[in-house]
Amino acid sequence: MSEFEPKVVAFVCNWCTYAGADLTGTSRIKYATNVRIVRFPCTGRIDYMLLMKSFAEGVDGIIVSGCHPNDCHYTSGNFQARRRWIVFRNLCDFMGIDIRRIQFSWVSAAEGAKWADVVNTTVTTIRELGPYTDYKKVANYFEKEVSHG
Amino acid sequence: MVLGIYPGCSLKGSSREYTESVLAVAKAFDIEIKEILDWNCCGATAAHNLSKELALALPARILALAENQGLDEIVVPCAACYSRLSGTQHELNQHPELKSKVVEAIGMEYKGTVGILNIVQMIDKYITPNIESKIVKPFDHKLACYYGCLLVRPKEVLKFDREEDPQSMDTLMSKLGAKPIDWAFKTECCGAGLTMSRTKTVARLSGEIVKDAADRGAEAIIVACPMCHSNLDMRRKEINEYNDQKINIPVLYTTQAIGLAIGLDRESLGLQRHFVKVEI
Amino acid sequence: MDELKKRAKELLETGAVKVVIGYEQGTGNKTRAAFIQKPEEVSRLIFDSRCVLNLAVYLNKPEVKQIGKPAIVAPIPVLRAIIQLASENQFTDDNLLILGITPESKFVEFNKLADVETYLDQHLIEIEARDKEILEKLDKMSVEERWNFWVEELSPCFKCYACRAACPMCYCHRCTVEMNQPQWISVPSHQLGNIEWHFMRAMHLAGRCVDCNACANACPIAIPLNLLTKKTLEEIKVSFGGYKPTLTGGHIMSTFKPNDKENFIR
Amino acid sequence: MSRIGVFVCHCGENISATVNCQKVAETASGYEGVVHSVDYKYMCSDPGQTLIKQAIKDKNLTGVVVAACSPRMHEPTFRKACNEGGLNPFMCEMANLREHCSWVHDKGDLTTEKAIDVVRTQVEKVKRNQPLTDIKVPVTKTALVIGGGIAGIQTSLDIANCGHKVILIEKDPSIGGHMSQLSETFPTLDCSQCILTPRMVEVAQHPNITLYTYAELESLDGFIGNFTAKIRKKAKSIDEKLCTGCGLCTTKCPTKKIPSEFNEGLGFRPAVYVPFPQAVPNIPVIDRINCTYYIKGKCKVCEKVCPTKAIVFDQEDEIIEVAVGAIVVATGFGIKQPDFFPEYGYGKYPDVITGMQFERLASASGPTFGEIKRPSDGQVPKKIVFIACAGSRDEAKGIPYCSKICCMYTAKHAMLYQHKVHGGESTVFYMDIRAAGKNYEEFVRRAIEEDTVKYVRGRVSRVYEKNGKLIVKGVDTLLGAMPVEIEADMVVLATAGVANPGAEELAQKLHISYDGYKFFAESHPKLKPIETNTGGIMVAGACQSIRDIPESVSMASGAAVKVACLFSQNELTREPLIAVVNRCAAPLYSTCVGCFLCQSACPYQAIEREEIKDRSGKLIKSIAKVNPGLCQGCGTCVAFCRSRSIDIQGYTHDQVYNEVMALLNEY
Amino acid sequence: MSADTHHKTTKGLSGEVLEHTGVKVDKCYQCGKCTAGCPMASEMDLAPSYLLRMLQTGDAKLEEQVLRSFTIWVCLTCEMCYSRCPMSIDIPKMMDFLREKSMKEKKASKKAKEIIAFHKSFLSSIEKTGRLYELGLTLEYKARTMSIMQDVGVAPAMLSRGKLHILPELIKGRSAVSSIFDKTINKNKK
Repeated sequence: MSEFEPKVVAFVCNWCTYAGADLTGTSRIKYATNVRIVRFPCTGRIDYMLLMKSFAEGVDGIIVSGCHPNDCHYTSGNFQARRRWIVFRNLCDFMGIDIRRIQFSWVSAAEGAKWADVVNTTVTTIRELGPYTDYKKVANYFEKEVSHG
Repeated sequence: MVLGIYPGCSLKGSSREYTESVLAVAKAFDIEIKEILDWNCCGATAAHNLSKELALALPARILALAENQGLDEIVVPCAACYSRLSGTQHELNQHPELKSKVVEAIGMEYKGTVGILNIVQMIDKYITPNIESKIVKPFDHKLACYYGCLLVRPKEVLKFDREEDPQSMDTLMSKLGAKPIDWAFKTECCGAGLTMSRTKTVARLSGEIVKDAADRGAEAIIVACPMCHSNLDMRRKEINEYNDQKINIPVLYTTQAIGLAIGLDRESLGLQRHFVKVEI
Repeated sequence: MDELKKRAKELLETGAVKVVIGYEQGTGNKTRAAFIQKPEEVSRLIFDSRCVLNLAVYLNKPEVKQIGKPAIVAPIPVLRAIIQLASENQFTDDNLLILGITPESKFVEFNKLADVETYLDQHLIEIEARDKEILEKLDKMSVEERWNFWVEELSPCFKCYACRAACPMCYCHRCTVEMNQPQWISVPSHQLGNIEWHFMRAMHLAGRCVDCNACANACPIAIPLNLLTKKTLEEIKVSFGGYKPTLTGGHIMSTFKPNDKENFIR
Repeated sequence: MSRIGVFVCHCGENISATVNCQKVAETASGYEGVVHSVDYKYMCSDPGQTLIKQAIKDKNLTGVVVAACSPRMHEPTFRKACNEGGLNPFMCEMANLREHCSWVHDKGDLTTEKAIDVVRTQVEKVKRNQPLTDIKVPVTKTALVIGGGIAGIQTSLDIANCGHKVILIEKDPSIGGHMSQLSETFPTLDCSQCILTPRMVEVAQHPNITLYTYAELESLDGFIGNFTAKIRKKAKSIDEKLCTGCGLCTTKCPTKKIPSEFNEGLGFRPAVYVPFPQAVPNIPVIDRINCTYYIKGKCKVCEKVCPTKAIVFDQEDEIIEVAVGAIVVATGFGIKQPDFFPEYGYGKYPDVITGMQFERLASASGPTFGEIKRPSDGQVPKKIVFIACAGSRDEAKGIPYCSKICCMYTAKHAMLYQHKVHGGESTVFYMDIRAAGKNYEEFVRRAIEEDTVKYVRGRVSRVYEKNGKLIVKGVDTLLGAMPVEIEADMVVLATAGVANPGAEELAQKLHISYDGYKFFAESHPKLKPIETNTGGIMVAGACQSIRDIPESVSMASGAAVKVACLFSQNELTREPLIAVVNRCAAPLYSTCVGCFLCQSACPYQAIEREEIKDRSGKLIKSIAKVNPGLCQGCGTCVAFCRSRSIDIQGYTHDQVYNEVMALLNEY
Repeated sequence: MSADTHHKTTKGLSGEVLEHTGVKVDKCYQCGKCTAGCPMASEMDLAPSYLLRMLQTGDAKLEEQVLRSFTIWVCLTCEMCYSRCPMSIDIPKMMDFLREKSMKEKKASKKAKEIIAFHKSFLSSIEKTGRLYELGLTLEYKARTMSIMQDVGVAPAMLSRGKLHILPELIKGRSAVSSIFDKTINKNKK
């Protein structure tokens, strides 16, 4: 087996981080290929169960990113989200879910370089942490992988 | 109140009066000063001109000694040593790989946690708050506060006063009853490291400084660095030759000015050791 | 207790309420809920330390609603649940009478929900010292140890949903676990599904849980699942200054402060 | 059964240079439900769009995935194409292979794999898309223009001349902005006020324009076509209906020595004042911070002398609520102030001044009536130094960008100086001369060749004062970096243009984006330079980035056209990507349990209460209901709902869940 | 693939400067502010900004000229250039590197003989005693430069004011200090 390539999924809002990631592209700033971006209208829409399901499906790291405080296109979706994240993250930690694998960030539409940096540092962190075998074991992930061929 | 001190070589030799005045003033304010034992030279200009690793290792040993001796905070009266020590601490904190190299070279444990104060910071922190009641003879003179290069630059390392037109010494002198003047050479270089090898250069650079202070009516130049002091004071003969003008304004250390204001004995402040007579 | 019985009887006699929900002796040493509809049956009512069911859970059940206006025997956790449910628009002053029981087992009747809320100001949710100790112990563990702890604790769960049935805050007509498009929670009671279920339950209760422990008491295999909700209660206290059920002022998780503090967002 | 078409775009070589587009299309053709999968050079071109339309017809497609650029770029294009091909536009999704893939990764298998993954997620998503119809909303045909500088004036006049109502608000007592402060304008040297003031008067007299000066935006609600703006009209302490603008109060006011903002601190004004003689409206305001009456409780000289009894000391701020359909933000720029140039002694030496201060000195209406005199002693400077890039192109000072207008105005200043001070010597220290504009380069050459302005290529390190002279230490980099020292009488700094201090706060009120320098962000740097990311809000002039007058005016007219286009419709269509509460058969009616916690989470008060009753009118249950006119589609309620009874169209649970699953199952 | 693989490497002396000091020569846009403020510019053979331009070219001849320049030795490290540089280019740090390299490759300018001699004498004093022995330094420096008569006026005056010690102060950790020298500046000599 070759070197471990982390699977990272990013849940981002449409107005700031998705646009910021567009700017990363427009500016031709390179970053790791390991990330897959899922677009939401707002961080307020991001369902924590999707994060749980992602781990269950074998993801090694997660990025959740949206507009900086006060910059939300919808005024306060990010504030609502932030409160939820605080509790969510704490509960994850309490249940022994490795919160180093979940990176929250604010990346504005102007921060193309920051997006690249967030992705790269997250991928590096996850690479160092290795595959999320604990969760995968519980999810019978390895069996699944075999069955998928 | 216990404070470590790194005197540095000049303060043990050519700038004895600086040490004397620092200790005299500290004593007057009940600050116990503990010298770092067995300290070595910081390497000054020579080391960083010739070897980066040496220039980091020498100060690192000093800081490691201070750590070993349980000192949390040290004062470094010499601005040049202050710059080397702070610079080293900054550089090693930023670059772990350099840190391990240096630790290897000095053969000692080094954490990089000692607080490093320059003389003005030390005064601001421990002396200024209690100074008003101690002043017996307001230092009522027009003064040119001379900061030199290494007290304020570079700011991201030292995080002290602003780089252009700094104010900390001026504020301090005002508290002694002095009138600091606005002048143009607060942070211009005196020639420092070239004092012996290019005396003419030093005469030019220091000459401009002394002349501007004199032109604007300063009665004394206040310094916080033994290198600046020796260039402006001991090189006065060359300076006057360069300017073709005899300028007699004395050069005092901040601590000497404080000492005079709180009525300490002139001898104890080492004023007799100056080349340019101190008659204020 | 006599006072309470007397009042319950009165209420049923005058027809002010159609049913009094209280506790009665169950089988063995257990107590159970009693639904008294006839004045002569009020003698069945009891109250002691064994009465840990949160009776508020019945207020939302269609079968109970059908009977008509209830009066409910309400020790502190039940009072809290009532206020929380009222804040969630589940009932108003008009359709409920509250026969309160103080921590000293004294009877106190509340005419209005607002009075209950005022009363509860003196009885804020406090995690018991014993539980706090356990939480601290878990906090001190490494992530791996905590993970193993929970995997082990939750593995035997066979998804009987007694916890859900006992919880007054779980009153959805269709629970997320019963959804299959999409299938949020794996159906079989294997480790993953169990973790997902209990995690989600704790998140749904964040800022709503009244710390009555009914869920843990109901669990047939004694999983300490109330630790999860207790942890969120603690977190809410640390991060948002605590929570108390309130009729006004919004829900702790559906409101925010622009200066909510966190230290993990880049 | 889904019949999905996948269209992979090469975008010339923008995508195909690093992604194997053919492989992406081939792989996608193997997915369940995909009946058509092709790659093509330019999907957005006419033939590309025709490919999609044709395939929809030929293959009877039920969903389309276009794998191309960012949906923020071309989603509308392809949705329109699908619509024209006979497919509901919302049955089309885009996979972002360019901005999020080909442009940010190198050529290789991993990049192509990522592209394949992204396409697969969109295939799974689009399978679950539902046909949607646009929402129609009415348009309020009144525009709000924020800022009364030249951009705000121009855009107001243009919109008003199209026959629409305009509300123009300006934070200062008069409109006119920076342009009213200028002496002459480059490259024609015509008098700034002479060309500006007629426009200002036109604004005041236009029947379609309502002007509020000394007024700021308090808050903004709503959305394109239907905004509600609250405007704070600050108390002028003057009854505007009674005031005739006679100016008696301003001449009699005993507090006269307040530094004049209009004259950049080089002159004085009284406490009750009009900023400048040609102000519009010509109505004074009382500056309460400096007025003796407000400080000490007595004086009232103005009240005594006012012939029309127009002074109202206890006037209060007024909040005016207006309904508008579009907004143009034209709040201009700011200028870096003292302390920013300690090495040049700005703020310390009175004769080191900013370019804007020089404008006031050179202006016939300025404090010296157009004579160039030193602020310190009133002497005419014999030697003057202009320092270009004072702050601009200076990363260390946080302004790496070029302020664009300085090269030109510095040439103008030097020219004006040479015209006004005969025998004077002027030196310009510059780094590059950026004179790209009609007649600009010629203008700079004129300054050098005809007006004998000395240009020295190099930056000044330091300015200090000695014996009444300003010693300027510069360098001539064209002479092998030779140090140059000039003893000047006056130094003018071509200070960097920056965003207005309140820009960030205003952007947050408007919910528009801004860049790292706090300039407002346009929707697209090339193709949508006037629109913001928030529908119905445009930007004009220097609030978006530093601009000169002709550029600001063109942009303002452009913004006016955008507003007029919007107002040419009676109804707007909005994307139907809004939340809905589910409904189902009795006895459940909806899984919503009516806890209404979504109500407190909704930023738009869009959640209402719906009562379900039986035939006899008896209440069965109360459930949440979304007002489609108010919902903006953020989805905060969706993630909050425990029973998952509320969902958001376009990002439904079913869609996003399967998107994520598709990503991970194979990934 | 990681992001690092995209790092472009600069060749030549400017590449070495970047590698050893983190100073990016390419950031310089030749505004000359460093030269304008440099107290030593008038004594330099290459102005600081000019030197940066030479490095930018990557031309081997010009790079050689930089290493052989007097400028790098006469630079006082007063940090004035760095503090005012609009692009925050740490010229003093770069100068330190250039000096070290110039020394190693024996390219030091002849004009800098005295300056280098002084630095060497200084370090030799520290190496031997751990601290600076000013009289010893003066004597050794004089010997190195054969300028016995220079400063004859100052030394006696210093002695009479108690500013010069006749004997060096020796620290206990002398061997520790000389071992630092062995592991750093002298490591390639032995």
